[in-house]
Amino acid sequence: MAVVTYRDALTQALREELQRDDSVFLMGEEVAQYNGAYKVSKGLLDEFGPMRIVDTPITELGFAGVGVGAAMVGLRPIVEFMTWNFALLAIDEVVNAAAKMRYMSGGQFKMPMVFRGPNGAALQLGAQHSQAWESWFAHIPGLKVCTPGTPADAKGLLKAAIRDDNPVVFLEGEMLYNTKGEVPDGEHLVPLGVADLKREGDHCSVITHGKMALVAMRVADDLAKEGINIDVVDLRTVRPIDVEAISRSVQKTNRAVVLEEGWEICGMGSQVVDFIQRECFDDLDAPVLRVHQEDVPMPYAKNLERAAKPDAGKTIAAIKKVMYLD
Amino acid sequence: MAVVTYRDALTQALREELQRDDSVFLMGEEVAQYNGAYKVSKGLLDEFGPMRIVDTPITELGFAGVGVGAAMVGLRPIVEFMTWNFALLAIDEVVNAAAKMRYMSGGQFKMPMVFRGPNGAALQLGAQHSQAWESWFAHIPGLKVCTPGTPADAKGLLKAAIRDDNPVVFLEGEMLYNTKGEVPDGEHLVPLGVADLKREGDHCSVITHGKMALVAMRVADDLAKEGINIDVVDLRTVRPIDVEAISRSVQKTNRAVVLEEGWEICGMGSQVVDFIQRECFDDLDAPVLRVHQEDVPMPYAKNLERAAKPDAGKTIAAIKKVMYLD
Amino acid sequence: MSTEAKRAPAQKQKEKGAPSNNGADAAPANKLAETTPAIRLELLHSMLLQRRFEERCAEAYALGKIGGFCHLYIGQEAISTGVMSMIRPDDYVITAYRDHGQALARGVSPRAVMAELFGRADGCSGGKGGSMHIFDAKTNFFGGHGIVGGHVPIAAGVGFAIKYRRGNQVCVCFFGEAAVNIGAFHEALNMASLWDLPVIFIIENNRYGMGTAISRSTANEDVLVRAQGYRMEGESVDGQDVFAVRDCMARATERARKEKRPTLIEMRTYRFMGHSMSDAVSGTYRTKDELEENMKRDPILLLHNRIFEGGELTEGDMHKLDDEAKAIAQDAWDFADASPEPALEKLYTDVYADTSS
Amino acid sequence: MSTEAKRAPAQKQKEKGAPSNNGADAAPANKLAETTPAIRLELLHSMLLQRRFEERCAEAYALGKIGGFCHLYIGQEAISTGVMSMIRPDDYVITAYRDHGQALARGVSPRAVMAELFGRADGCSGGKGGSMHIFDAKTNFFGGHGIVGGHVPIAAGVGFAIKYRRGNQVCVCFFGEAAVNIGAFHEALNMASLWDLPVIFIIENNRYGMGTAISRSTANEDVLVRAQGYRMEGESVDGQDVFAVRDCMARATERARKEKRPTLIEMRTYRFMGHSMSDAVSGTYRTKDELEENMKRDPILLLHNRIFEGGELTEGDMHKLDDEAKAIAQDAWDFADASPEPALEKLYTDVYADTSS
Ligand SMILES: Cc1ncc(C[n+]2csc(CCOP(=O)(O)OP(=O)(O)O)c2C)c(N)n1
Ligand SMILES: Cc1ncc(C[n+]2csc(CCOP(=O)(O)OP(=O)(O)O)c2C)c(N)n1
Ligand SMILES: [Mg+2]
Ligand SMILES: [Mg+2]
Repeated sequence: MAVVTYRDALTQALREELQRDDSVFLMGEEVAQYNGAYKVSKGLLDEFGPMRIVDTPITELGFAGVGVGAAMVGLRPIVEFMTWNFALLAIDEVVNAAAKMRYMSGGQFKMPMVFRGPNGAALQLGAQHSQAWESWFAHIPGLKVCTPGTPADAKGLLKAAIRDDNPVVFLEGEMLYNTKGEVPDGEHLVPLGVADLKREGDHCSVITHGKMALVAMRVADDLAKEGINIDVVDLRTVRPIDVEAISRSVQKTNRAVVLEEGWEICGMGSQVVDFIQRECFDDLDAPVLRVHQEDVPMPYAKNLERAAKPDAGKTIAAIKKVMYLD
Repeated sequence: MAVVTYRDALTQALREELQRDDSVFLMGEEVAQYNGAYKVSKGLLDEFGPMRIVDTPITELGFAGVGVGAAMVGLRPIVEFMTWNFALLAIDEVVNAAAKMRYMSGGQFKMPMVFRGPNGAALQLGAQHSQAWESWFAHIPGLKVCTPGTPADAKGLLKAAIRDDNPVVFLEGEMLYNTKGEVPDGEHLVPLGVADLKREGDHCSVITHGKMALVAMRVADDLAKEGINIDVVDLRTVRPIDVEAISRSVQKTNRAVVLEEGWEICGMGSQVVDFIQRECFDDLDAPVLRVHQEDVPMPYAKNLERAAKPDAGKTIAAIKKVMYLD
Repeated sequence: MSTEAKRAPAQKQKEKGAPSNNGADAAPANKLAETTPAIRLELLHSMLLQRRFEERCAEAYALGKIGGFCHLYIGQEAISTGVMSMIRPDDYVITAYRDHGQALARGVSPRAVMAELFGRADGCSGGKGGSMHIFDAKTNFFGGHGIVGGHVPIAAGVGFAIKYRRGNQVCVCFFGEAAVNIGAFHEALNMASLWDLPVIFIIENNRYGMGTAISRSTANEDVLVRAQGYRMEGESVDGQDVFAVRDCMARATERARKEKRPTLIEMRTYRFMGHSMSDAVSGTYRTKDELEENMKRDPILLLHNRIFEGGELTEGDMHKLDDEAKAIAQDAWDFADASPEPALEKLYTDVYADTSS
Repeated sequence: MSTEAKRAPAQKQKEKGAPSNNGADAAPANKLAETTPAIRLELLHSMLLQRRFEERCAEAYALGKIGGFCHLYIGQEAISTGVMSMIRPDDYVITAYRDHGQALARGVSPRAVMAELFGRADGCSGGKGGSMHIFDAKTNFFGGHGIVGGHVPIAAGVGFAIKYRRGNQVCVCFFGEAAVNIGAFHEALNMASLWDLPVIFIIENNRYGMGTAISRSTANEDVLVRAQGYRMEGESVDGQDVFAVRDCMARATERARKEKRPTLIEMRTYRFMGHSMSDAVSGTYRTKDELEENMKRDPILLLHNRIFEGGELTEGDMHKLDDEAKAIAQDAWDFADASPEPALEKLYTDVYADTSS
């Protein structure tokens, strides 16, 4: 297995699928000539030309709709949002068009398309550029929602998402692009909707997804030194969500902490809690606790931003609390 | 107390606040000359003139932004969305501008504005016109979110929302406009963030908001005949949310059903469940169950639509289940 | 008479002498003088069918057989008929919620449309879509969309796909004059022009968006200036005259197929009914007088008169055509009425497509 | 020298001989010949201040004292200075993320801006906003917005409020040429014209949106046609020439205050730096040659030369002015550096305003 960055893993997935199927194309701001704002599409214009790697005007609503139309005709568009913050402008096409087209046409159309780009906070980008949207998109039937945390998952899920005949919201971590990890050689696909048990332990389950999977793994390593062993359930896909994997873990550990990047209220974590208390009511030895962004828009100042974000320290504190260790 | 419709209660609130403060104005599609698509603004153009009751082009994003700018200068805009389905187009101005302006300016600006209009499904309006958005807006710090279920709450909350110095998302029930109820005479204000115990009983708590409050009250009446007495906790405002009222009720009844109009995943109900299991972990005699729209876009056909919606039957079934009566 | 065999004129015409797909198609005849009597009757038939069909929709709505929002097209039929008669079966059509007339003119089965309106299993979308969401993949009828302007970028996407595949089809996109104020219109037109997409954007200017006159919503009503803003060709035509519609469509399709360039067309028309079945026909926003004045330019009447003057149509022919249209509408009604409600398990299907790969 | 006492020329000028608020203001002098030597020096000072300040920003960014995205305005200073010198203290200004230069030209304290960039407690937004979100209520500087086009409707709203209150202020709204393709621009301009709002929309056409040349994003680059699409007056001017900027602002402010009509202005300019501090200055999307060619039209150089030719500026004066600008920038840096981080409890304040009613 080669060690590659999350960015390169995504580029590999794009390149392989573009090679495999010429109905696949990529469009978005700066994806072609500029090689992508975050360089995920680096080299693709040279290889596939301007009809398949398409620079768009700054027109999120419009080009999301272009993707929808192209998908209805049978192409397989990959629509890149430079960041998901800007996708708020396009949400009508994602939700009212892409997600519903199949249903409201009684199954006459497939919508094989991917909306992708960096999601969540990076460093000091301030209130309008630091938002994690998986909870919103997970709310919508008709969408699938991927949140890969590692290079291997990024590659495998993106390839599967491109081949999926449904609209997939694919949320990459802006802070993850430079992280490295092993990626299986050759064809590597990760099915949508299957969680991954990234660490195993008996004392507590940490259920997480996306960028926070890395935090959870770090927490697992740290706590192992104290003799506390945790399950890290990385959901990888938050719609559909792997309820069974969650239950299996919590039924074993009897305690759970749900860790996510975004805001608390109606966040992904609340839904995970709901599943846990329904499926594992009698197994739970403590209330499930949640770790998430503080309930404020993201501040710019370094110290405030640090305090606003979920992190290893907060996660460890929550784990110890559900274990009644403090 | 006069018996008035939900619609008239809202009109009264608008009229009284327009009279009280001439920095208040109403803008939106068809609000003036046409008297409002749902006639909530009937007669207001005649009384207040075209500078204060403003018809807009079909330009949701644009006129939401106009409201934001006017609020920054100190006016108190009421922005009507003909329905909240169309507000998806405006969500960037609501979330990225209105909700964050105060925070990212370090408190230099107040944003005294209300975004209002009908939310949720009516009858057979199909997939794009039948959506309940409170779970999305409740996710966002910086917004307040009201979901009145009765004429009295509609009037009292709308008046309070207009006087509030923050952006308030005010979700009316399209199916509620013709419903009637007693509204206190004279000045009537309902504070944001305070739930209302609409029925009292010891056997189970039903926690709900918006249009579903009516369903819950009907369920309470029906079940009373079978000797089952339930608490109906009508949240009324879902951000801020009255966690204390929820806890108080569940600590008394030891069982809860959460009823909402929208979709399940990351719905308001999941957040209520999260609060309950954290605050009332040792009080619960059964898992909390939820009733919500089926996880599908809204179908048009009458029978399918009926089956897709949450209703009294599903609520009663859930209550009996948490009471282990079936 | 088999009503299922009745097809919109566009379809029939194309099936008989369908222009070849090699990019060198001659533009079809369009001016009155250039059409054959048979084509003229087919145009009349298409318009009559829409009219009679929608009259029955109004009736069905009053009886509660159709629910929700139901936007009738009555008064605007020369546009749908004229446009559809000038495009090919492999072209694409996309529109807003006021979609029954266009669907029928495109050749979507009247039975399937009525059954959809009735919310029945045999509806074109199995009863899941309803009046605002008529879809028919067979005829490349891409809906039926409920968010004002939302489908305009989708049309650009269809145009993009045509270009991507080096096809020479066109995509026709209909929307109301009030939709030109929304951002999606602007974004889509810029891309369509920038990228040379074969899309024909048709503004059906019936002068009102619900109760708002165009002068109260739109700073500049002149569509040609708007088109220039996107370096696009623009035209404004009398949408009540089916030959004028055909004439400008001839230029627009030619431009799309040969020059691969989009066109923005304003078709000036008038809506004879209320905005939807739940709205008053006239009232504060337009007077009865204005309505009556405009109804004198009923597109069906105009076409009828012109053919009649030419002497090739007798009163008897006209009655026969009208009876046929009524019969098709009745047949559609009967079919819809007999069609069962969708099975309850259909609630959960069509949310996702199965992916087998 | 007290740097806090240094204010942008616009402010100074207005405080001395501020035009009365009665709607009958004479347009301020604008052409080179009509300005006094003192004003000319103030213009130069304002531009120099922005330049020297932002050079320090680049340095601070490299040192990690400034984080996140940081978009420098270098090369475009004639626009901010020219525009601000022609409006009143009670007028409103709103802009995008490339906002330092405009803030300084408007008279926002350099110390408060630098402290904001450093994320410190004494920043104009207490460190919560950062580079993209400079706000200063005192000078009616309404931000600093990060979503392309998002603030354009907000500007219309400010214009609406001015009209609502029967004021005769104007609202000036800055954005880049790439922003004209986004729906919000279109929707806002239509309303501003339809409703006669006193807003001056300024396209700073620096020819690139990040790495995309205008010709690759915009079907019609001619801004005058766009303006006509909204029945609005439009102008295109040389944005490197502060007098040209002032000249057209004179007409636009007059139009806004007297005729209550909006204006769309294209100011042709060039960005000398990368899109933001994280982007390359030149590369695949523009050549080094092109960059160097354009840097010959440095707005500061152009103004300097014209005053110098006029003989009223010596090399010594110029050095003095420049030293002053550097000193202010240094003072701002020192101030920001000494300012503490925001207190941690500030994390939770300013989410909601207290409502006492
Ligand atoms: C984005 C959005 N805003 C508002 C509505 C409500 N609405 C439906 S149709 C309509 C009027 C549209 O008028 P026009 O575009 O002229 O088309 P017409 O109905 O005249 O055919 C409005 C306001 C909507 N469906 N979508
Ligand atoms: C809606 C949206 N899409 C994309 C971006 C990312 N982005 C920030 S600035 C920019 C380029 C804007 O160019 P222009 O409007 O010409 O202004 P300039 O940067 O040249 O001053 C882009 C694409 C954004 N901030 N908002
Ligand atoms: Mg219209
Ligand atoms: Mg630019």
